[in-house]
Amino acid sequence: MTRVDTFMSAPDDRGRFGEFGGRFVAEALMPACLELETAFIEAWSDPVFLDEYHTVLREFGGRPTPVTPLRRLSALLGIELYAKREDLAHTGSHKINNVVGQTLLTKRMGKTRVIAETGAGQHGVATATAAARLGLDCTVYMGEVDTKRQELNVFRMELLGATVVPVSSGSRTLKDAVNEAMREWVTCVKDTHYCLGSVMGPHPFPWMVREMQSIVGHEASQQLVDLNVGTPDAVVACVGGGSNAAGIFAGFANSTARLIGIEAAGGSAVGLGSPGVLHGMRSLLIQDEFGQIEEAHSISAGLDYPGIGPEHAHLAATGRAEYYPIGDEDVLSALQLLSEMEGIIPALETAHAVAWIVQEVGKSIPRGSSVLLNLSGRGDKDVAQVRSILRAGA
Amino acid sequence: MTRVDTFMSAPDDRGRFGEFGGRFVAEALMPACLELETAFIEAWSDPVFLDEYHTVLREFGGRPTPVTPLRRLSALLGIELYAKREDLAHTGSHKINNVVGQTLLTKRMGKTRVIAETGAGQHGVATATAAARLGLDCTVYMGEVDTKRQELNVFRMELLGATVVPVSSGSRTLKDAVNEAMREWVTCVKDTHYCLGSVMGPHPFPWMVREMQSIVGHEASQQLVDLNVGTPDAVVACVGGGSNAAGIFAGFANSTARLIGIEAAGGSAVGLGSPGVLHGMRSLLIQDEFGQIEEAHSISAGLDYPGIGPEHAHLAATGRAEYYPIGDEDVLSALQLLSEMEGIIPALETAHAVAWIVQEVGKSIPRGSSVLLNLSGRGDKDVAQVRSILRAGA
Amino acid sequence: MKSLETQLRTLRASGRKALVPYFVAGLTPDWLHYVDAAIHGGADVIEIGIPFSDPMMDGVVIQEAAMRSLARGTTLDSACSDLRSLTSSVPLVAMTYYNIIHHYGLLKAAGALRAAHVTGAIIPDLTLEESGEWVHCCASDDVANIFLTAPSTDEDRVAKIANVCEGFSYASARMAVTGKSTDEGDAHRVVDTIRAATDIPIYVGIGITTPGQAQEVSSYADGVIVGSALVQQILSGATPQDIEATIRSFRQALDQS
Amino acid sequence: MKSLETQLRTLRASGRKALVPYFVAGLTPDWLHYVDAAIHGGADVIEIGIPFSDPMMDGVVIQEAAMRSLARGTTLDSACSDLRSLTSSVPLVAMTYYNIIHHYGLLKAAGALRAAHVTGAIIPDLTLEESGEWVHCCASDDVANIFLTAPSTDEDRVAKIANVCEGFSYASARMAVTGKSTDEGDAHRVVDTIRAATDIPIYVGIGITTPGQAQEVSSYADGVIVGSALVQQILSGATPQDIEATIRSFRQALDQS
Ligand SMILES: Cc1ncc(COP(=O)(O)O)c(C=O)c1O
Ligand SMILES: Cc1ncc(COP(=O)(O)O)c(C=O)c1O
Repeated sequence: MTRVDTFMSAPDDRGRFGEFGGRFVAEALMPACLELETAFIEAWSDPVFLDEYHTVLREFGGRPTPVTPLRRLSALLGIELYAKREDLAHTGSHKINNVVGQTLLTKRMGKTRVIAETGAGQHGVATATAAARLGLDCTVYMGEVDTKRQELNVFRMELLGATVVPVSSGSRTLKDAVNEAMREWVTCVKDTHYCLGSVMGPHPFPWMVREMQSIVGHEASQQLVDLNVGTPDAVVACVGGGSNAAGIFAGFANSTARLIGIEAAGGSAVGLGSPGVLHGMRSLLIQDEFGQIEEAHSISAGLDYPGIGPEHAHLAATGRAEYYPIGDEDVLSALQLLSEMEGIIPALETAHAVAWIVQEVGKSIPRGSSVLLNLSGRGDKDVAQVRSILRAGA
Repeated sequence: MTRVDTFMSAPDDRGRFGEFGGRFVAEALMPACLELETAFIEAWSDPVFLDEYHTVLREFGGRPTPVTPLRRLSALLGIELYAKREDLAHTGSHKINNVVGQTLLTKRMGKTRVIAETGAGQHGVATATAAARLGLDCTVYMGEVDTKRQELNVFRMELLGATVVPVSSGSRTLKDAVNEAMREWVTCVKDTHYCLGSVMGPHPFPWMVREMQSIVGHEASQQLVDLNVGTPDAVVACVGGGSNAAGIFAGFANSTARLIGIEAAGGSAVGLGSPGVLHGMRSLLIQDEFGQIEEAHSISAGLDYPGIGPEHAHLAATGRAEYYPIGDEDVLSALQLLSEMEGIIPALETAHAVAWIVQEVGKSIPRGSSVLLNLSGRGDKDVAQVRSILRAGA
Repeated sequence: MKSLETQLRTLRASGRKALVPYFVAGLTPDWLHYVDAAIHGGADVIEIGIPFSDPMMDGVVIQEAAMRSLARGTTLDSACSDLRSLTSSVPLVAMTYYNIIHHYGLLKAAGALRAAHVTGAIIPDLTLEESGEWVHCCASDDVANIFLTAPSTDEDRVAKIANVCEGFSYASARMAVTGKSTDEGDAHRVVDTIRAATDIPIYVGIGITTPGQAQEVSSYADGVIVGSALVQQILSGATPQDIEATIRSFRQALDQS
Repeated sequence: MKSLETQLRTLRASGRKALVPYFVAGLTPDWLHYVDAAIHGGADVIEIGIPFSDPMMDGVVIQEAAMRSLARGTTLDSACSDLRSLTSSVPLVAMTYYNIIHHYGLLKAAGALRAAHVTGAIIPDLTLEESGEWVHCCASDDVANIFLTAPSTDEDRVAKIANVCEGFSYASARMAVTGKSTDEGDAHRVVDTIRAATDIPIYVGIGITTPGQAQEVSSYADGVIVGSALVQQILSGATPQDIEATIRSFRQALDQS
């Protein structure tokens, strides 16, 4: 099968990927979105900026992260399985790539403050981290339910000098944290950048975040060449908003590799959703018959989002990427399997991708295939939760 | 000041560094110690083994870890401060370097099982990790007090397939976990390697572990050259058993850099100790007037050890390295400072080294100095503890 | 020209400052009584909020009201069907988020609104750039597209927005979501900028809470929109009579300006 | 030849199998009564454990006893001073960890032991390679250096150890720390290997718990060391009379072999 060479290039002028994307925000935010678009386009073609971005990711962020051959699991499954180790990046996931880029851009735009939304706290901790490094003020919006579930991440952000604002509206989780951050951004857009955490939101965010995450895929494709694997048969990543998936897909978009995104069954915007408009973008959303957004449900806070980035909606629509759901039960055993066989405790989010691979080997993943797993984050943040679930189940 | 070129070379035949080191173990363990010495010497000069060790550390362990210029803290303090980022290594500290080496050696010796002691759980998790990767059986001895304080690390080890044995003898902490591991080793020495976690124990452990950690110093010295720093004025590391310090010192032993090890005030074997014999080695130990070993006391479990590696005792005796204590109070504010200024939450152990630097700038560290901090581990394991201390104090 | 705009231009020509209270459709079973009371009290246009699960441009008061209304089962259809029972001829303007009409179908939504005598629509998250299709759908149904202009909107954009805005121009008094405030914010500057670009009636909203503010604002604007202040009253248990009294006090303040 | 070895060779020549019970110095205020009782019961040598905070080669029973004794304030000095009050002529052998005598001063420690009528010393963490200085210190004081040989010790090492071992050779019955066991473990093989290298008396210890075991072992060894079994009894509240009875049962078993 040959692929055309146009996947994952820039969106159109309105920020559309096919019929998805665009900009649906308060007029008060439009100037900021336009300013950001211009600033990003300039910065992203400025060698000085790019050099700083890459230098910070190398010296501070721990890049490049390695690709690890998962030898024991490969032998068990009868495939050649490789993991791109975003768990080794600073703060424990791919999130750092995006926040390093966006905070540098914040400084370049002459802004002195960032705000961010966070679900479980990963993006919030990453943002607070990158902001601390540059001495930017940082406020993180987090659903009240999540601040309680993830007290330690709240404290981590505070240690990093950030202010965490519990959001008590709506379902008091990630979706509402985004709403609240957008509301807040309206009031302070002059000196404040909204450091969005995934490939979502109004243009240019989905594109910009994908670009800032594409370092994952570009590194990985070269590393697989160095490992004599070449182009893998499949690239598999979990999908919440879709930033780690977009990042790794970007390195293989114009290759023959199957691109596979794994959603939480209870937050599967591709499986359960329909086109809609939320958080500044037109994408696939889980909504009721009246267009009211529904709450997503997943064991993993990072996949607990009723939407998906617009570019993924487009990749799904065109068939260039495939998206499948995985239920909570399979996730836990996948997490245990990877831990025991390879000495890597993955994040619950990542474990979705592992679970799908385990399930599909011998089915849609023929034995002998080479598969690249994006190991988007480490499971340290999740062990308390996993422990209490396993204890309760035992 | 010129230095002679003999620091941190191999110990003598009996495993002595000056008057420290040696082998003080049950006769039952002597053959294993001798076997290990031979195996290590062979492996460590075998390019195939070394290549595997380096490959695993690169592909799996996340090496090389970067050196990060700490720009904001440097500006604040008026020095040039750099951090060697062992917090970015797999499992979150330098401990992985040692366990990767020792587990590979275990396999090479034809043994199928490792045992280890652990205090807070860092070395236990690292050992379980490296053992999982190779499919080795793994049992970790951990003081009962510590298994309760560090439940999540116990669970982490279990996830990684290890068995954790709570040790209820003595003070039920790290020192007793070592005793118990040694007792256990006697019974299974044939198929089991004791994967000791620091530069301590009977010969060849102190030497072998230092060699396996010296990659930290060798990387760092080259990285400082690449950053145009050259030889730093001082290299500062925290010291529990002394493995991260030994690792980074090894890269600068024969340079003009001051080598500075920071102990917990309540576990300062150099400051409070006297020569003695424990855990297979002659070194400096905190002991009472009758030679009974005293319990160390530190806010950080990883420094909560009444001894120090014998090579450090020797470096202290010769004056090549300096050792200073830091009290618990200063550690917390140093942890907060590094987090807020640089976006890196260090381990409590590491924060001792940070605290000392902050305290000494303008005193024994003249302004304008270049200082390399060994950032031995990340603070994620400690945030719950730090939070409850800060809350209690507020 | 859409009929709403013709009406509002006539109103302005008469020298009367427009008073536009905002109500959340379906907030209470008797929510239309509040609308009636407002009309009795002297409202010139009624803005009807059709609730959305994720009201990104609303402050806590209207969020709370939206959640209560949704919990009562309010939908675009139920709101329209309620509105059809209104007998007054005071113009109605709907306010909702884009996903509601996007999901309903744009053309169908415009028709449903119009059938409920709604002659204008405010979709605060529908940017100028994305509005083409909706503008097109509204055209056939005589529903006016009302756009907001914010203090951050530059002259160029003000002009472009003015170009497509129908009925009235919604001048946002401040960089904020809906909610209560005590000053006029940036309203004067925003109104002047819009005025330089168009002669459409200009109404100021976002944070207009007191008759005093309303009076001040109406010295340069053609009308005021009062939202959270009223919704807050209703949430706190006010009766339609209370609302009528509030509206009367705004009416008096505007008439004295 | 150290006097201990002379005595033990004579004992062996007499055809009597040596019975060596182990007691923890200072475990109870009346600990010497247990020693006396053992002597009455037929012990040939008494092994006295001087407690150390980190008894790496001891199992749970002796660990527990050591902790209790330390909590009572036992020191090398207090142990020696207690021992000086013993009147029996049965040889005494000290067992302790190297740090205790290292800290005390090797020469001084040897002197203190000898002054307390201790004529042998077992330092289980003092390897052959590290033992030179201590061996030297003991020489002048007629304290015999007793070394352990383990099942893992190869022939070469057995020979080297045999070369410097004085008094008796301590054959470890198994790869384990002190504690209770029910079989003879590797004792036969270890004894044979040592025997091939030296004609010093060879006593078997580590896990000898029952008279039956003792009898079996004594068919090839010259004596047995009984530790944890006795200490366990004392920890459980046994009286000196109880201990005497236990010792008698071992004595009988050995005498019948
Ligand atoms: C480790 C990890 N993986 C994946 C995700 C999902 O986000 P995204 O789909 O944007 O990569 C998260 C979000 O918190 C995460 O922490
Ligand atoms: C992060 C970290 N640093 C330092 C230490 C102290 O050990 P060492 O002195 O062997 O480096 C530990 C021990 O657990 C640790 O976890």
